[in-house]
Amino acid sequence: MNQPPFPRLLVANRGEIAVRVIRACRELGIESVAVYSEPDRLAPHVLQADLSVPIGPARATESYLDGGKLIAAARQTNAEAIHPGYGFLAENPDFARAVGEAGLVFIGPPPEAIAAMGDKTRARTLMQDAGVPVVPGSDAVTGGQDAAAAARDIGFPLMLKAAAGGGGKGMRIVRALDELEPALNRARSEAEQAFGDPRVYLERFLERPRHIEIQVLADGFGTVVHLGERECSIQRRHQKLIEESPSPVVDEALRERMGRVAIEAARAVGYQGAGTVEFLFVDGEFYFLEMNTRIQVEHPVTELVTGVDLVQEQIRVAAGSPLGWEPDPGWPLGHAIECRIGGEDPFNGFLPSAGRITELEAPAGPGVRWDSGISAGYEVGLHYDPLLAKLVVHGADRLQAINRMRRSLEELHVAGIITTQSFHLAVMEEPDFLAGRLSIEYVDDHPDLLRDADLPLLEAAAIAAVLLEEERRDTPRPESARTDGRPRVRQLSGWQRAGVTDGAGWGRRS
Amino acid sequence: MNQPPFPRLLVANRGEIAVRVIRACRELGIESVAVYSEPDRLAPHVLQADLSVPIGPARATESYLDGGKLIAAARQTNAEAIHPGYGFLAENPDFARAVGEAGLVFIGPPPEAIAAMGDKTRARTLMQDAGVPVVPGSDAVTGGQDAAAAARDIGFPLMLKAAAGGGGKGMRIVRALDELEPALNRARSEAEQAFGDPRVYLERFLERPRHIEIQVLADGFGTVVHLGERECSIQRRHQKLIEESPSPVVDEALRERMGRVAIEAARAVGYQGAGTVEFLFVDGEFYFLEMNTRIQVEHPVTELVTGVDLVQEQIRVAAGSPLGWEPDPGWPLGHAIECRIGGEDPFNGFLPSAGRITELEAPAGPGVRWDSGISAGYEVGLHYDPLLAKLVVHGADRLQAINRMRRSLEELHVAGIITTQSFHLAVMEEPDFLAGRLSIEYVDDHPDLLRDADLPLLEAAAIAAVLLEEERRDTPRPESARTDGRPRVRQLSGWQRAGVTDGAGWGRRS
Amino acid sequence: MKYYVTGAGETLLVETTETGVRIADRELDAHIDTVAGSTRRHLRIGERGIPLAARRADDGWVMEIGGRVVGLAIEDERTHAIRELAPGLGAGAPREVRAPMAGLVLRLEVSEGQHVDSGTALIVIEAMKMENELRAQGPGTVASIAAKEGTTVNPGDLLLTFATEEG
Amino acid sequence: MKYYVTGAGETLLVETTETGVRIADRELDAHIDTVAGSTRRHLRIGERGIPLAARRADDGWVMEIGGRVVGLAIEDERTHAIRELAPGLGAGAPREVRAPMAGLVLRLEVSEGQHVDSGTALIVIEAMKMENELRAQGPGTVASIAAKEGTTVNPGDLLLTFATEEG
Repeated sequence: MNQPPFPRLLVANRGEIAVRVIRACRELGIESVAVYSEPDRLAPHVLQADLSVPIGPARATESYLDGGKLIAAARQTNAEAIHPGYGFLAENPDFARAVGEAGLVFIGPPPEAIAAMGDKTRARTLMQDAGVPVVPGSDAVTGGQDAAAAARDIGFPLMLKAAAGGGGKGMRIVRALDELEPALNRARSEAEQAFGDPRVYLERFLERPRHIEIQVLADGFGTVVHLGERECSIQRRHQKLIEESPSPVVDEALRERMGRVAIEAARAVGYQGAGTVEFLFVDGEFYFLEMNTRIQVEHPVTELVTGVDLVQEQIRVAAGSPLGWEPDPGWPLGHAIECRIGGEDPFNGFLPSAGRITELEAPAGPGVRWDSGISAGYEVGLHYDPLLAKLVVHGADRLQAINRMRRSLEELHVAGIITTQSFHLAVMEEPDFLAGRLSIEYVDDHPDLLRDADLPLLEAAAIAAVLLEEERRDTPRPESARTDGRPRVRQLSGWQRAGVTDGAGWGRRS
Repeated sequence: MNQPPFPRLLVANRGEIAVRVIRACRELGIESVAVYSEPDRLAPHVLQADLSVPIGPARATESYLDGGKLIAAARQTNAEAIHPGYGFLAENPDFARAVGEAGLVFIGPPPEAIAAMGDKTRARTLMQDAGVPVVPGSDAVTGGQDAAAAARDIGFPLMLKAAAGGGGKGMRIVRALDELEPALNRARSEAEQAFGDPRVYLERFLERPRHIEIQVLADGFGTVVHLGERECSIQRRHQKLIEESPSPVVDEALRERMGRVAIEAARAVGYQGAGTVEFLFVDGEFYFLEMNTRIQVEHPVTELVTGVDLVQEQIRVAAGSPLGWEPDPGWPLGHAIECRIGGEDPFNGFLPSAGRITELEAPAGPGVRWDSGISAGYEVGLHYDPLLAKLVVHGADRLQAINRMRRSLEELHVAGIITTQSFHLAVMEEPDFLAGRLSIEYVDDHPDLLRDADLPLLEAAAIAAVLLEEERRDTPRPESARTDGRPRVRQLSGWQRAGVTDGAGWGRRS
Repeated sequence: MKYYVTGAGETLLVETTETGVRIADRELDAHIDTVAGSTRRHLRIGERGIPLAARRADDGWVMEIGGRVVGLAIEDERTHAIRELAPGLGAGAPREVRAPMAGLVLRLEVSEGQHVDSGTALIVIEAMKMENELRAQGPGTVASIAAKEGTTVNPGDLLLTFATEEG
Repeated sequence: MKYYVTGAGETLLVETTETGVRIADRELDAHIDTVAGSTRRHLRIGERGIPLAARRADDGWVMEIGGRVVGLAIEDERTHAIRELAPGLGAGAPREVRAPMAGLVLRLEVSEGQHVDSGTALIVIEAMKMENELRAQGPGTVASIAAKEGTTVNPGDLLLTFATEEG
């Protein structure tokens, strides 16, 4: 084995991304240090790490979000570097700075680059100056008149967005001038609540755009490369559900054009490490949306079509190594698709499903990658993100990848909790998806994806239930006698498990 | 989905290769039919198939080797084609012919090609005529004088080999003339016993050659392509244990040369489908060994470095499709390694280990492929081949692949039976393997690979045992009281589980 | 024996026979096996194999089949007949609304005695940092409320009872 | 409490303390957890985690650690002392040779009363279509033979007993 980039590295995260980073460390000969909150004492990322340190109670603000505890844990175990994963403190410039001030290496870009991209209006200005196309829009507006003037320039419909943040908070569509002032007031108040910063700006509203993003990688010697695009249009409430690479609408020329722009965007903020430049794409034009200054959930699809281990490269570059290789003109190799397997019930408004995983059989075989943070016996709690695992496939072309994903989803067996498996299966058979006709409205445009089991499936289930029922009745039951004649299940089922038997009744509040 | 090559296909096999073929069928939209012997009623290949048919008792001659039953099962289920996998009837020309005569498609080469390659002396002659280099040797010899004359031409040491078969049966090394006649008599008698054919021929004995083979693929329109090489030198008693692609000693020029020869070999017998031309390689020269006229166990390493699904292509070609693509000049892409996970105890002379698999956690994550025929709860019997699963990894280069294999082997957890996992782990750290210094004597040349656990590991195990023992003694034990003071485990362990505690005591007879 | 199986809004009549089952006038050769040490089952209908996982619920089965989870209630013929002969037995009787997950009761949106329509929000539970709203499945009157704002609940805990109306 | 742990030809002395264990003059902060519903354990020595799987055998533990399987016999201090004070207790006593797998007894290579050297073939069992030969671990005399040619045996079945000699 070559000299490892660091002797020891602390992973400041949990779940599948912590397992992913620990695997990269093992392959690089780096000792990994896991951190864990109380309920995570025996979580998969702890079992796989070389060392582990407890950092507090379940509540993330007192454990995974407490930068002081993470840095103390790194010092206690003599770790030289901290990998933040995604989420938690991954895009917090103060944490990145504190890590550096503690004499440790932060596996990510310089704090200034995180800060520059974190402020959405500042990032817009920087990008415009760097020649990166942005959605036509305004700077932060101060009041109704200011906003009305900007709105006339931009035209309707338009979008109000919080300057300080993302994720849908403080966002409002405005379709006419008379809607503007009330929408502005609401958006400012939401932004103040969510980010402690009421600043709002205006952008042209794009109808049914695609979400297409470019992966970039930069070393400390001025080399910045791109590794092609990912299409992530299939989202629900701004959360990506399915990603693929290449995009069905990106050809070599467009990839080159978007890649060049993404590299310019990264250079404009002095970027280092792995990052993603997100664009909205509509009518052949692409517009800068934001840059994520960290490894992303969906990085495996890029790894499969390039053969590059992005997490290993991220660590190597942070250790001061030059990239030392060139993107291959043959990329992308084949086609990759990722489905995010969440602990959520897709027929029940994506209601979170917690509990002990009693059985787990992961899909396997040709072209299948399973990145998970769960195992049989693991208790899925309600404290953290419901992402349990990522099922990723690689095929020679998009059709083979889709067929492989369907086959893999059919193989997956998780008992004890409900997952999004069935939603993904429905998408893999849906004609617009098969044809590559996607937009960020895809899920809302296809309500049938969330319909119930069809009759042949139901007939098979009914036959199985009757055969099992006869078997059960033939077997002595010592524990509980049968109850009276009232069919309790039927009565309760409409209420207890709404959606499974009687149509969806639960939903998350938007 | 495109039109499937066949509506329905019967898989005349069991275990991991049956699962592999069924997965290919699912991805091609073909309905799969599994066959099963009595103990395999709930085996993984049966659970994954669309249909299944019982074909008799455990004994293979009355089930998986009974061609009549297999053809009857295909007719009963209206399957149009039969995939034989490897082993069992895969290289039986009579079965291939009977399948065709029953109006079904045999997924494999024409019976004549199987027969031509199955007769080793005939194959030698055919290959020589086609300009394929063979190990200098003789035709079948009829008696001692005949043999002595041939031996003088070839020189010592030399090898006696059965004309009718392979797998080490009827093979004898002869180092001097006076050893020739007794060795000839023994080899003839072994060959007669094993193959019902006493014919034996002579070949020059090569010292420490490598085993390197070329994958070929041929359609019904005269197109034959090669997909590069696999190095399979790590063997034990002619059974491959670890395979990789590319070979550490094959460069582009040699690959091209060996590939051209392999294509000629295939053309010489009118080959169609997927096949493998095996060579011995020593001192920069390669010699034809044999051609396997079927899909091979180690095909996944080629799939990973080419992106071609060999089983799907095999089925497509058998259905009459042209190959329709060219080998890519960029092949091989990265580096792939396969470890065969057998139900055998490597510290105990590879003694077979049967029983119920009570827990199974397969490795996963980036670059890991797991092809298996087992699952948790599955009972491993002693009726069939001990190959349980194949762990295959893909890395950007050989070093990354090795590190990934070690990481994956550390993740694998199988409870209930002993597997070859620990042997593979030892190889992944052995300096000759790391340096790519391989030969078919590798296992015999490295007896330390089979040594016992070292002290740090033993200390950790002892600490764990003591902590668990205290926990156990603190817990009431209703079932059995402690026995007298004699340390029974210690006394028995040397005998019951020889090798684990007192050095190896069991071995398979050669 | 005849069984009435209800799930996903459908009720199917399934009769067991010597060799399998009869369903919708079709005679099927059907058998089911259990994979040792798991909830996995293998249903065979003729030569066709259908993998599924099954676990027993109060008076029925929860099935995982084709990547979907389906809850099925089963009544045998006698039970079904008794219920059919006693019309209105279920109507107007209190229906229980139970917590489908663990979480914090954020808000009660209704009060006892209140009449609600289908779709009316009843209660909001916070879990996984999201607010999850339980809505009425049909019209009815809230009979009693067991849940308290600010308390945590476990799956299956009674939240409120609800008297539904016919229709 | 002190324990003598024997495995892979080594005997280690391990003492449990308030906070962990003492081994080879080192005090270690050691704890072990069981992963729910499995044989998997997580041994922590200080911050270091060592995953392993453990199941109880007759009078010890079988450990899967670092991809290896190790059988460990455990004696506590008292048991160990009693055995040490009674020298020769084990010597010359009959030792049992048991079947390590299921299979068919193909051949007995020795007879009762026969003296054998280390490495002498004792019995051949066919399993997985391979012949597997059991050889003597040390010199001794075959005391009795329980296995019969042509019969099948299960793992743990007594095959023969064997009186070993010192040395």
